[in-house]
Amino acid sequence: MGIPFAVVCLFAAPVSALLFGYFFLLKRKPEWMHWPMILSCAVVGAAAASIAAQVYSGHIIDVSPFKWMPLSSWSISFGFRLDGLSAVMLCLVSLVGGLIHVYAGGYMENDPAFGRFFLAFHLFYLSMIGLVVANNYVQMYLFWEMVGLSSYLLIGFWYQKASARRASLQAFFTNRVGDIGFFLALLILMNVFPAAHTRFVELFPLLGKGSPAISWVGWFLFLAAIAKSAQFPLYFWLPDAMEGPTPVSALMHAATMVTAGIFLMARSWPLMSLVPHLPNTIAAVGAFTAVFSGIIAATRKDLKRILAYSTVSHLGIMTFGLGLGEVSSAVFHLVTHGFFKAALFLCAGNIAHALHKSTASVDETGGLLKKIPVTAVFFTVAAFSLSGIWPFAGFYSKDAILGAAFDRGGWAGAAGFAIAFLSAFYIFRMLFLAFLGPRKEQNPPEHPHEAGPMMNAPLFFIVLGALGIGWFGTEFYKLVSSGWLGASPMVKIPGFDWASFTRSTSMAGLGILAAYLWTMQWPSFDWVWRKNVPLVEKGFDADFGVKPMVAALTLLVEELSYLLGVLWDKKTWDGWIESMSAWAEDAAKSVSSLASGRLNDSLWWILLGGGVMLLRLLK
Amino acid sequence: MNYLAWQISAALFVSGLCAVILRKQLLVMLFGLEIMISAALIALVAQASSFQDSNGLAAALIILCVAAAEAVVGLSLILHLRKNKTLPDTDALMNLKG
Amino acid sequence: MILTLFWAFPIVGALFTLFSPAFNLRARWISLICAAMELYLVLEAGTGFWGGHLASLSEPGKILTYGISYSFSMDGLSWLLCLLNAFLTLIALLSSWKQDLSAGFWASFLFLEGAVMGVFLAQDLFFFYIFWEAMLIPMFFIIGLWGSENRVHAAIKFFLFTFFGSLFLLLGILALVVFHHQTTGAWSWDMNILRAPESGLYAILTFAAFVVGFGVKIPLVPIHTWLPDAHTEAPAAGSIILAGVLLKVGVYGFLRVLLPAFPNWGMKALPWLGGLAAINVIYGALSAMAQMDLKRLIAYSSIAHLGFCVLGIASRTAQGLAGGSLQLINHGLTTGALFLMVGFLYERTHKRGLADFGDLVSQAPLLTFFFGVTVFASIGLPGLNGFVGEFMSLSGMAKVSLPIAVVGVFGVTIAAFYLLPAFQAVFLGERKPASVSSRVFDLDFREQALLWLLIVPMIAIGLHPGPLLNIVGPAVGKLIL
Amino acid sequence: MNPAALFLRLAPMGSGISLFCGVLGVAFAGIFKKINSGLIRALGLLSLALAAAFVFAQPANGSISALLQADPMTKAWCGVFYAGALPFLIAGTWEDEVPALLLLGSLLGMTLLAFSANLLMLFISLELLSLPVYLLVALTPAKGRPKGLSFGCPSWEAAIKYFFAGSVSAAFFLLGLACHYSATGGFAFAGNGSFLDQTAFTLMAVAALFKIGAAPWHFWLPDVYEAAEPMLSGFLSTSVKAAGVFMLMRLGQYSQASFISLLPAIGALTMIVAALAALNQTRLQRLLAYSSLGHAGVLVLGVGAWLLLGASEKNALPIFFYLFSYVFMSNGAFFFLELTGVSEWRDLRGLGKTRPVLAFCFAALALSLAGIPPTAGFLAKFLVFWQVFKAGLYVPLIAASLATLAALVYYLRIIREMYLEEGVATSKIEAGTGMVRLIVTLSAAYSAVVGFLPWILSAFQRVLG
Repeated sequence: MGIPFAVVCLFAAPVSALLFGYFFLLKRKPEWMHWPMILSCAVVGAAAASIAAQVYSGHIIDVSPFKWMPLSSWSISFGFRLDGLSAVMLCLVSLVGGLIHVYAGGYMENDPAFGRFFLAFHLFYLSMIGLVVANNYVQMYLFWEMVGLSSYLLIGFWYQKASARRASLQAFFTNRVGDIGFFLALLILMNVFPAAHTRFVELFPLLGKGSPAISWVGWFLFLAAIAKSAQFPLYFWLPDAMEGPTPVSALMHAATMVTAGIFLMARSWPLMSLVPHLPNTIAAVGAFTAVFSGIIAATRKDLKRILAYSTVSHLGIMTFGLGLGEVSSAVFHLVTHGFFKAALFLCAGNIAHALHKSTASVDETGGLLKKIPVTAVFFTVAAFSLSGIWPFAGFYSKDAILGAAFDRGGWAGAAGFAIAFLSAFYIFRMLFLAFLGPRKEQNPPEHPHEAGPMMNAPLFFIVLGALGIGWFGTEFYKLVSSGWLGASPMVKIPGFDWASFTRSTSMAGLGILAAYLWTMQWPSFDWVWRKNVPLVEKGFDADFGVKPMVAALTLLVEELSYLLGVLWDKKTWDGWIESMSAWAEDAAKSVSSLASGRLNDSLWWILLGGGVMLLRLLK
Repeated sequence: MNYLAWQISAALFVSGLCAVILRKQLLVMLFGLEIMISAALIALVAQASSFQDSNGLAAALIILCVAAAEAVVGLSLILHLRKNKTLPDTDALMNLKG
Repeated sequence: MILTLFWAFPIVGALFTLFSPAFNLRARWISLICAAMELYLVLEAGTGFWGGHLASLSEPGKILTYGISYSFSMDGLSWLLCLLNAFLTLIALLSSWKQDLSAGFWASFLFLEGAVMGVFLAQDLFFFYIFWEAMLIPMFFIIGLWGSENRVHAAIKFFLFTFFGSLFLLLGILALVVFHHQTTGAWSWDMNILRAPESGLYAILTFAAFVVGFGVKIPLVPIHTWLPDAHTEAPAAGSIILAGVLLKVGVYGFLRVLLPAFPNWGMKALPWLGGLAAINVIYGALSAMAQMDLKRLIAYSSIAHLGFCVLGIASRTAQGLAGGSLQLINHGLTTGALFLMVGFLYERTHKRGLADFGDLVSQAPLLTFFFGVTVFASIGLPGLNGFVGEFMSLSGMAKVSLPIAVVGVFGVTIAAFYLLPAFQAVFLGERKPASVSSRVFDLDFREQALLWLLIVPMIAIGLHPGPLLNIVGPAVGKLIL
Repeated sequence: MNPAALFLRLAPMGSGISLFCGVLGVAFAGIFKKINSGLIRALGLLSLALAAAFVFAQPANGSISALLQADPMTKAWCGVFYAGALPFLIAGTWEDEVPALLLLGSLLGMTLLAFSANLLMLFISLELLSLPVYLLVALTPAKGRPKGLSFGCPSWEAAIKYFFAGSVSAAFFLLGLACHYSATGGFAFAGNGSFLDQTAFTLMAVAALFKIGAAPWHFWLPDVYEAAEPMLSGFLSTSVKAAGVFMLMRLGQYSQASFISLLPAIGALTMIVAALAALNQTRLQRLLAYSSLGHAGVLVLGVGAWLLLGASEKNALPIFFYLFSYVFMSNGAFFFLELTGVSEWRDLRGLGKTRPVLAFCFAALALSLAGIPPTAGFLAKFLVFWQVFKAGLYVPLIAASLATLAALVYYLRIIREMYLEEGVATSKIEAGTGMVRLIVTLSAAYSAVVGFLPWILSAFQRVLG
């Protein structure tokens, strides 16, 4: 079976760009490193567009041309599946990712490690593309891990900072915990079905006949998604991952990495929806994460940190949506979120760039509207999109999820209300604090300036997406449901609906109003209140106790390893083994002392030995 | 079986053994050794006579010669160690040990 | 005769190297030429294994006495391991190229190479055992003569510990041979036909003797404590061979002697073997986390990685056996590379502690790159070689016993927990006093070339293990239960 | 009777007669004051060669006379006796005729022992081989030993201890002989299984174990081996010990006594005692003495297994090969001491650097004594262990294995001193004579390679039929 040329391009372009970059540019011309990468992004983007067009017209590609691990009786294949879901993801990744590449070309211009940055950055991009086009679980795991690796390299990009090193380790380790889930799911799947059936297209139709072990697979895949998509309680790595350069955060939050978990769940939904209690649990975890991190986002000062918690919150929304069975809506939200969150991050990058910092806190900003107006406009558009205000893109996707939540009622509905309110509140709080209000003069005084076209041009296109992508819901639905593997068809994305519009818009408006009052009218109230009740402030800082628990857990593992590796293994067990030589020496001394040298003594021994021999006769 | 001869022989053997093990004077130990050999010979001879077997008697003679040779060797070794007209005991022979 | 040449050539080469100073020849060159020729020999002889044209290559056996026969044979697995041996010996020799060492050093490695070749090729348990033990002597001298401060203690510990295991191995071998004699009335030492009794105390004790005998070499917890000491004190080249080749013979013994002797012992006996392996994985990983010495850390990581091999093999499934065997090669490459690089660091600074280094990337970016790739291969990142072996081993074990596989998966995870922090501490962390870090300079051409030689196969196996699996798969196929 | 017929009649006893003539020749040379080490050596070698030739030509077909018989074991063991004595005979100084006389006399005793057809002959030959050895120990003290405290040098002390231990055992043997005689009415080997006969064999076996030096009858052994000249220790630990083993095998072959079942335990115990006691030694010669004791343990263990397996002469191969290889290993190691004159193991320090060839030889010998493949010591020990396993003696075998492990510690200590430790010992290493050096080298060469040549076993097997 031949591989379509477009699919070849998806891999060939990034791989050749990476090889060319590493072997030719890295030493000689690192400052040109972004060009092959951007070129590769263009190729991939074109390939993705053509694939999407093909899929849109109903031509699904599913080929397994290679064997990765072949044995005569057991083998893992390597192939590609391009159906609606992967086409959507592919478009998102290639488009947003490509634009962020361009942006990064400007943002990282003066970094001494420019070349290394783009190599890792493009590897990240490649991994994500590989992830979304995988046609079986094992191959997906390969790219899943490579995504983790590249995020490790990028979060720790400024490895000179201890915090960056720590954050990168934390991200990798937390993901690794999730990977246990993925790995176990793989093992169980291959245990239940023949290995070849890790291919989705063969696997999903078999599920009805599967054993109860399949529910374990569902739960383990969910664990993997929790870690990758930063759901409670494994979310804490994502805010810390802000240590990387801003384009990295943008890419990670918008297009790659965290979306991988949502993608995994969407991909496995035919499996996960069969597992008893799992969808409800997913919804609950998602809702809790959304609300929980929304609250924390509303209390943070660092711009990127606010956005990070906001991402966690929105991932929670997507998970919530998935749990409610709204797969298409959740994926749609993934796409719109990709655009507006990328826009927000790049705006935050612009702010940091303007202030010549790697990241900025709300204490250092304020009144930036006049200094960098273009960024301010972009930010505002993205913020409206995030809040879910009609007719911005965020409205369409979020509303579909919230609508389903309201329909479900009960705790889901309540969570929906809270989410709508909180998102609007924290993002507008950030917007007001950053762009409006008084400009606090810094020491030494800096001269904020607008970023160059290399940064603003891609930003513009992303903002355009954040504004208008929501208008193509119907087309999106047609695309994403093409080649859907689930037994039941996808739920259609609802169109414009006055009832839910009223509910969500009113909550969002309420949030915006609250944010305005909180920051502009009574700015002191926020800080005064938190200063007077230190416990609350501490609670916010500690993510309500999650951070100390993580620290305690880390310490526990370290202590355990010390106990085993040093106290037990080296000191006790090996010490005991080594003490055998001392025993032997003691024994040698006593044996040796038997040979007293006196003739009579040795003759006594003769008698003893002879006696024993003779006694033996009696038996 | 000549029980009397065997009893005498056993008593002699044990007393010889006691002499060898318990006494420290080398010469006395050598005597003990000879007593042990003699004890065995007595048993042999007694048995041979009760079997009416000349082979046994001849063997006893040969063994007697061998025992004599042994005594010669022992005596020569012991007498060589004599110093100031005192004969050595095992206390003096504790140089090699451990 | 070609197979005899495989083991005899390095030994003759070793003798030649040893006496070369007497003829005013450069010992290191002699040894290098011999090692290169040996590598060529092995490569040349085994080309048929690629693509599966050749199932095995054997010499007609010659019965000598008491059923002891001089017979050698090579199938795909043996060939790969021989290749690994020849390859790593070459790397090890080149790794110490710039050091001022006596002829004995170079000769020891060739001697060791020959002995290990013998282990991988012998079909007769008597010769297997002789080669098995003959490995000890050169390694003893390599550690004891050219190691670091505490070398003598480590060398003696190594020798006694492994000899302890060998005694049990001997008992196991005798048990098989005597049982064969009792049932058939004929003496045979051929590992292909010897079988243990189906059940009973005799069988259990035989099995246990082999597990102890091979387990010391692997090493299996709790008889592993020689390994960290030996690794820590051995010279870099010695560590490369010790980890890359010598640890493999234990697992090879499992594959060639133990499992064929117990053709039906699947679920009955092997779950506890699998359990032992799982303990190995977790124990090695957790202990490695607490180590502050790079070589010690890698040594414990070897314990964990070899645990995966045993895990796969114990499952006696197609994928487990193939994966476990492949993992032998993988571990040889990755751990060999790690020790090689730690050796480079030690050569430059005479330090090994994690706390002694920091921020080496600014001085040695290439070294950092290579170390990073190797660390990720060792962690089991898909796309690099470690993953393939671990995944196949674990999926084999999952088929037999899911709980043990689950423990193994945790081990995969923890691998990151000790290797990455170490990597960060040494290469990325805070800069340590200039006296140490400033002595680190980046790799020269020879060192780069050595590392590329190790890293390219790592990536190649990770992405396309097919050819190797085609070689090892049939070789271990008959052990599938 | 014409000379040809006389020769044919005497031929079966030719080996004994040759040695006897050798004794006479040396004695006459002494009487006529023609003492010359070359002459003595030539006479000795000639008689030994003749004896060996006669043994070689001897058909192994059973009874020769009332007192003598020849079977495959006889020939094999004569080979071991002569091979064990040969290095001493070649390399000894022989300034005086008496030691040579004693050596040849002892060899005569051994030959008769191997040929003896009944217990009386066994006893006589036992005494004949032992008495000269007691005197030899007294007359050839080790070089460099401190002269004795009050009564002569330690070699006399050792000789006295040896004499008493040996004579008490001879007395035991004699008592056993008497019991055997009264139980069966003769001196033939074959017993009748009565209680008295079993007692007889047990008493005689004690005497044999004595000769071998099995624990707990071993206390004389380290003292004697330490105090004697190293070359003599080599002879004692090979030929004389082989004689003890032969006795034990002969007794066991014919008895139905239950002491056989104790032999494996005794062997293992001996190995453990030897391994542990050797750990505590600093003097190399005493260390080697204990090492020799350990090998005695292996032999006793092997004899036990052999007896339990039916005591056929064919099966004696492991013990025979062990003894034969041990001739090289032990003589080589003791001759190394003779050659270099080292006394403490610390004197070996740095020998690997100062005298690489010598050090290599000693290392090979030590590894061979330890039983590490691919040395001859391994092959020998392996064969014995195999037989022990075949006999189902698992517990003694495991104990023996652990004792081997413990013994390895002190062998490794030797190698460690020679190669691994920094610095060089200050004491002077003597050059030694060419012959001694040759013997050390040949022994080391044999030890180093034979383990890898198991096909030579078939040659040994052919000797045993």
